[in-house]
Amino acid sequence: MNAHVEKVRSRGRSMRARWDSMPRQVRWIALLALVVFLYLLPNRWFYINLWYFRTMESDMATVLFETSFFVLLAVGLNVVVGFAGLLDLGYFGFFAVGAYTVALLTSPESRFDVGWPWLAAVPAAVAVTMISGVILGGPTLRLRGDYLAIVTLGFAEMIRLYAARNEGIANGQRGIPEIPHPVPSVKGSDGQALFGVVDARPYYWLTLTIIIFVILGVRNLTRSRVGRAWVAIREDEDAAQIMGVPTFKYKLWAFAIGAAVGGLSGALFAGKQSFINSDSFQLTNSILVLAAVILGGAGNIYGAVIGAFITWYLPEWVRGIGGVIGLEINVAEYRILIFGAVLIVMMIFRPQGILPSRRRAAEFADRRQEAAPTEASA
Amino acid sequence: MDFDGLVRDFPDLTTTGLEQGAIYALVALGYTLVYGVLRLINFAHSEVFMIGTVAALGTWQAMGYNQDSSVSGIGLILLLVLAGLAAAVVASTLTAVAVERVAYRPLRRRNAPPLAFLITAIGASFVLFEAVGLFSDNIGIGGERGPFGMVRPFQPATLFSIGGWDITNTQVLVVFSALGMLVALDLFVNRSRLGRGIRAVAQDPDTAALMGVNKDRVILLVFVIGGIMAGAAALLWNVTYAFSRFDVGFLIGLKAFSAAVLGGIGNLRGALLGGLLLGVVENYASGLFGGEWKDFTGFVVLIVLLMFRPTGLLGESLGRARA
Amino acid sequence: MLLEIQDLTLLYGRIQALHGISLYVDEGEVVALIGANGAGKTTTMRAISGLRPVASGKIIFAGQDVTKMRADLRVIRGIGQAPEGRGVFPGMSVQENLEMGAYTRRDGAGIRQDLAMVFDLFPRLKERQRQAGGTLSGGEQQMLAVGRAMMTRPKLLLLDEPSMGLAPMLIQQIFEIITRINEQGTTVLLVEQNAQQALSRAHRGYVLETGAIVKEGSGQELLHDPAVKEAYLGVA
Amino acid sequence: MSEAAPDTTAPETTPPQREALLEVDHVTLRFGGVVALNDVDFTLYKGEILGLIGPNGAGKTTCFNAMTGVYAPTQGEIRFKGERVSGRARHKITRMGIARTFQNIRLFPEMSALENVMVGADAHHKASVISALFRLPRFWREERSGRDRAHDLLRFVGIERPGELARNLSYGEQRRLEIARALATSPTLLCLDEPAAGFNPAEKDSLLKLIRKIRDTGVTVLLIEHDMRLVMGVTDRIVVLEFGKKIAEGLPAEVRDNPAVIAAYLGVPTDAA
Amino acid sequence: MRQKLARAFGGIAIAALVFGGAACQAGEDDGGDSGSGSSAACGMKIGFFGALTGDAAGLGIHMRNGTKLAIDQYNKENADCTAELVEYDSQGDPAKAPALATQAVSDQKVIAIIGPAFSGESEVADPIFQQGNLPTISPSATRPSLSEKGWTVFHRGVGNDTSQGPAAGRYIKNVLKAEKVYVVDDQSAYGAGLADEVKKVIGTPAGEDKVAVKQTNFSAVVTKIKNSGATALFFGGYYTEAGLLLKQLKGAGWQGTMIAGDGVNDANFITVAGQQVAEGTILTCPCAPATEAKGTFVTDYKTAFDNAEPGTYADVSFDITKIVLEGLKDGKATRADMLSWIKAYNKAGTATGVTYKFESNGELDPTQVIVWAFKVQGGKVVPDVEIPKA
Repeated sequence: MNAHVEKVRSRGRSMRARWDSMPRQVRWIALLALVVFLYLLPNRWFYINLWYFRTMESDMATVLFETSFFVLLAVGLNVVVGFAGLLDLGYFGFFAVGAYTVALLTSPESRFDVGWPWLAAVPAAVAVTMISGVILGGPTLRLRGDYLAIVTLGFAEMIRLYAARNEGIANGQRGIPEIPHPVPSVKGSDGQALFGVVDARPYYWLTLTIIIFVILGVRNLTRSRVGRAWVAIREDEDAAQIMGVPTFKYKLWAFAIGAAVGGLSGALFAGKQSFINSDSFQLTNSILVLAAVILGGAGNIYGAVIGAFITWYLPEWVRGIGGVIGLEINVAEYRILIFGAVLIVMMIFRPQGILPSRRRAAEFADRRQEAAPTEASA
Repeated sequence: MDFDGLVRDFPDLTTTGLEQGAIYALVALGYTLVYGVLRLINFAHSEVFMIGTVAALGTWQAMGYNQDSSVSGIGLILLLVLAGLAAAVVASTLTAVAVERVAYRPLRRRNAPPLAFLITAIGASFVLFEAVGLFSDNIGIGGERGPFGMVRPFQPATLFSIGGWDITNTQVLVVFSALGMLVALDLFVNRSRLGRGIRAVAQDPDTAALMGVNKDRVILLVFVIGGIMAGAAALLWNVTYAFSRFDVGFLIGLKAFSAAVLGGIGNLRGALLGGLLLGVVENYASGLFGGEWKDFTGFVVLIVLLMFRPTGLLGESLGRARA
Repeated sequence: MLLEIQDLTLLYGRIQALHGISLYVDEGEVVALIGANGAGKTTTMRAISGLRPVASGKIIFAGQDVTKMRADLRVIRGIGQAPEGRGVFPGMSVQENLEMGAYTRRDGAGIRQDLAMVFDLFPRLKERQRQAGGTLSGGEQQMLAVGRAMMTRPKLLLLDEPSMGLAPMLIQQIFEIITRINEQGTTVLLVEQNAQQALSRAHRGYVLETGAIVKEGSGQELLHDPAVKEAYLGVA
Repeated sequence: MSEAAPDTTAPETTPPQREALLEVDHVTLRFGGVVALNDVDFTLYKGEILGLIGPNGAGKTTCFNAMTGVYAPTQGEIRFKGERVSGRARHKITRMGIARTFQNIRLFPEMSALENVMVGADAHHKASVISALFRLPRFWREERSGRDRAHDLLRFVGIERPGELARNLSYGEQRRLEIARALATSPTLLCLDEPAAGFNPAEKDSLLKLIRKIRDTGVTVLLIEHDMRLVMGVTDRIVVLEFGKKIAEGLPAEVRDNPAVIAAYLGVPTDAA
Repeated sequence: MRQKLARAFGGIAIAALVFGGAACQAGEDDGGDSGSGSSAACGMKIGFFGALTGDAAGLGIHMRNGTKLAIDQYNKENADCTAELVEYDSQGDPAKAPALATQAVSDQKVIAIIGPAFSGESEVADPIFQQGNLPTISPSATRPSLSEKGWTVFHRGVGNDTSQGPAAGRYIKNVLKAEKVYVVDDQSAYGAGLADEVKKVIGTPAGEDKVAVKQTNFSAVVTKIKNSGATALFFGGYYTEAGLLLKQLKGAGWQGTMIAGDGVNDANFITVAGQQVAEGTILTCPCAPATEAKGTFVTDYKTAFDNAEPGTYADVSFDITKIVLEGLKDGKATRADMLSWIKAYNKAGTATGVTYKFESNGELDPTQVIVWAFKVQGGKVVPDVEIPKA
């Protein structure tokens, strides 16, 4: 087994090396091609030719949209967990805050009934989640890792429990319907609103575009004193402080930025969904986002993207696989089981994640080698 | 807010809260022990508990009883309780050990970082509860993902009352078993040779190895103890609630984990204190604000307490709070 | 030869901490390993006791290759260690700490006897028998660590900086105890910064510099070697 | 290495004006029942290199930690440029002008050498999250100047591979990188905690030169070191601690001949004279 | 059990195959024209939309099974012209609904949807079905407002919360004549909706409280109910919580009667509560008492599904699926045809005894909505009385 592991690992390393050694232009063109591919992906004429890549039993474009808001969540959580090293088990709570803010501000059925357009509610949602991140982070970021985990988890549960109340402003399971779609004035080719009910492609394109901008933003941050401060805090908080890093301030920033991205994702979700209720904010989702980030490789933006893609897309894809290979059994029924097993196997064989950051990859290699002797006898 | 109601119901809310809290505490011990030794939140522990409840039920059904059977005679009751206990403890322990072997040990061998453990734990948890959910109709004790109704070895009845406080037989059994097990565990950890080994690994794994402590064996032992406690909790759960389902571990696990943190994770007595406190506080909150605030209040208490006592009520660490 | 190390290399991350160290310890000897802070003394000790994996080379103890053996099994084979920084279990009483030393032993009578011996060697520990390890002073912790290592009844006792943080009088005392332990038949490998004391008590010694052995010889030879004198004995 | 010549260097580098930079004013520090520092009292003057020596466990590092704000003294106080140090956030103490290295290297192992130094340089940068996010002019200005400064410092301490992850640098490079990182915070006082640990004589030599070079740039240096040769060779004055107490203070030559120091530090008086 | 396990291992093996990068050939089955020649429409698909995995699966699976039973029986009788069941497993999560609904809409062979099971997912999925003109009949989404959204494709095979709730209230008031009634709901849209309607009829209750879905320890509520002196308890919610609550209530010595809606009218309720505890509980249902036809449904169901008791709404699902199947038999091969078939339907279901006739907004004709009270007796749910309208 070990030999195999080594092989897999070295393969990963050499691919990275090959990528790094490519000329800058080639890398840019490859990235550009990837982006074009992603924009083309939800078109049926395009994905139908992609062999078994597409989802068989749920609509590809919609699944892509759902995957994309999940990817956005992972990118946001990666700032918190991957860069600043803060274990957040309740990240979905911010998603819920964002979605509910939009719903409350836009829906005619909400108890506020202010009827804002979606576009105006999005900045408000981002601001509200950011503030909620600061409110949560302020008193709790001084706690150590595992305690922070339970506090954030508790926060997400509190939001869900509050939302589940019938009497609360979130309307419980009855939910808030009639959330307007984004920009109804923009018409598609058929004269209908571009952001409609059935066709998920515009939502996907919108989210994809936002993801690209968020990634650029996060990249800008990580390649600045902010990102350096985050990594320094993650590596050695005391040393960072002694080097003049105001650690609390930067942890709070990481939390707030992560929260804002989560809220943005929630706002997009609410805009597409046009109805939200407490059923969409289960604790499992928080855990899934975290799993996505770590599976992909914490600390690497692209790792988080890939991890999130796998975490959301894989189970949807597995739904249809029974039919594809002509099996009697309903694979869909087992997809959570399969996903659980995949998590275990992946982590055993690649504890650094699928696409770890360059730094992390080195660290993991060294950690393995530094494991104390384990043999029972000579 | 219903102050009158709270005052009126205070005795009952307290006793039933303690009963629930005792079960939280037993499950919390599993979290706290593993955390104390491995610095790891064993997310799959909730499923260890769940499997215990299923196993006890399955055994009773195999013995020919179902939820409608009436059981009489002290001998038969004792037999059922012991058989259920044995089944729950064995099943929970085996599950705990299997989780350690499959999900944790390979990572330890590779010296993987803590986050990787978290993810395999989550994976193991998914696999376990999905497996039970999917195959529960095959075990013959419930429909697919359905609830399992349970036989009760004995019906709850008021044992005695002091003033307005009615104390039932299940409450006595649950609270005293939990206390007894905790005392036994406390003695084991603090007095026995193996217990010293556990504390040594918790306090300084390297030096413990230099004393000839086999870390793997201690870890295994810790999972076994956690499994035994979860199995016992599962039996007490069955006696009290007579119910199980594939997802029953989730909420208990969350509560027990909170209880462990509340008391100071890694601290055995803290787990008991945290469990009982959480059970009682939840009940009072239900009485005062209404049932929908029960879980909400639990988390509020946890968060507020952590702000003022960042390491829980009794402070963390196995054995470190002692002496 | 009780312990033989052949061409041992060890890595910390990508950094080579030991560059092919070879040394041996004969039964009944006191061997001192001296060198500056960071020269690799503690790393060597941790490799011998199995707390660090080695990159290459061999560790042979009592004729058996233990290079890849788990640390706890090496203890059973007879390698006892008082680690650097003492490694006292802070939450355990002095008595419990000492009993931890006898963790692998089942001979109740022998354990009681050794306990008495340790209390005899360190009367101070007897006074503090019920006190938690974490509340002891530095010197007391050092005594406890040495006493605890004795409780494993080692064939080879590894002592990592036993004089660290001790007052001169205590240093004197602890080295006397080391000599006594040795005279009672325990082989000792000693890592020390206090080269003066270590070399004057040791049968043989090795000088370690940036992960390699640069000198070896009898204790007296090294003690009077001008280069050693200048570098490690603080004599300018 | 040739004969160390403390006597020739010490007098001419002793600053004439003796302006106090850091005052350790009768500091006592207790942990639980253990007294780690006991009424320690000394002053560090601007521009000097002060050696703090003592046997392992004597309280040097504790003293150091108290000066850099890690611990607050139980009694007494520590003043830097006349201002109290304890009670301030640690990053503020750094910005006041105290920088330090660690006995057991504490770099950010998964950052490149350059990034490590830039973290230090960032201590005096002002670019906000917003300007980093949108790459505003201030960000570019600071980033560029920080990068240049980091490169300069790496060259100054002699590290050739700025892009290498810190964990992959050699041991000696890591030690020097710590110094560069500390210098990047533009300190007036640089505290070095056993910078020569694990060095061979040649490396110690170059370190000695580096410390002098640092002092020549106007930075006051506090040096904790075991290696007597290095201490004697580079310091202007020496303070000796034992069991948390100051037992001697003075010029290197005085300290070396102090019988109490010899007893405490060198263990056996007869042999060390 | 062996069969299921073999399926599972098969599943894992396949997953391994798939993740290993290996894949097999498969044909496209999209598009295509609908059935051919004969009068019956052949090869069409009927979608079931609801939770089959996840937290809410316990409810969804029984409905799926009811649907499956109807289709299997149909296929047995019409072996040469079958219909296919397609499962859309929403996990009860509105977030998962759109992709599945859009997929269903895009597959022209899907001619009708049984579901969506819950009101929440209906809010999200029904607009999509509406755009695809794909008719839906929900066996269980009872939120009243669903019929007010102008969805022409929407139908439900049960009365909404406003039909059953008042009836339950009237039963408590007129038949039980309970003075002190405690009202508890589980905060679900269904449970709280029912409880609200009941409260409207009975006036101020002796006390009220809320619990959470998946809650297992009800000690605080039990204490309150016991000490309130209430002789009757109305519970709005589903069978698991109802069973546990009642069990703990009786365990604490409470002697009163529990009344609950069709979410509790499920064999599992007695399983959870136990026969002794459940005895005497009143369960309302917007359905008629057991007919002879219902008798075969139960035995058929048990035969088909490993002797499992048909759960809540399994019978409704069975009946409404038959509406669609009869349409297929009648040659309705397009969604538009099927929609008008459903709209014109007027016949009693064999499993529930309810006459299915829909109003233009998709509600079951109120004159057809009969609400019966059932009683748990000797471990069985037996009909008690039909609750008169107003």
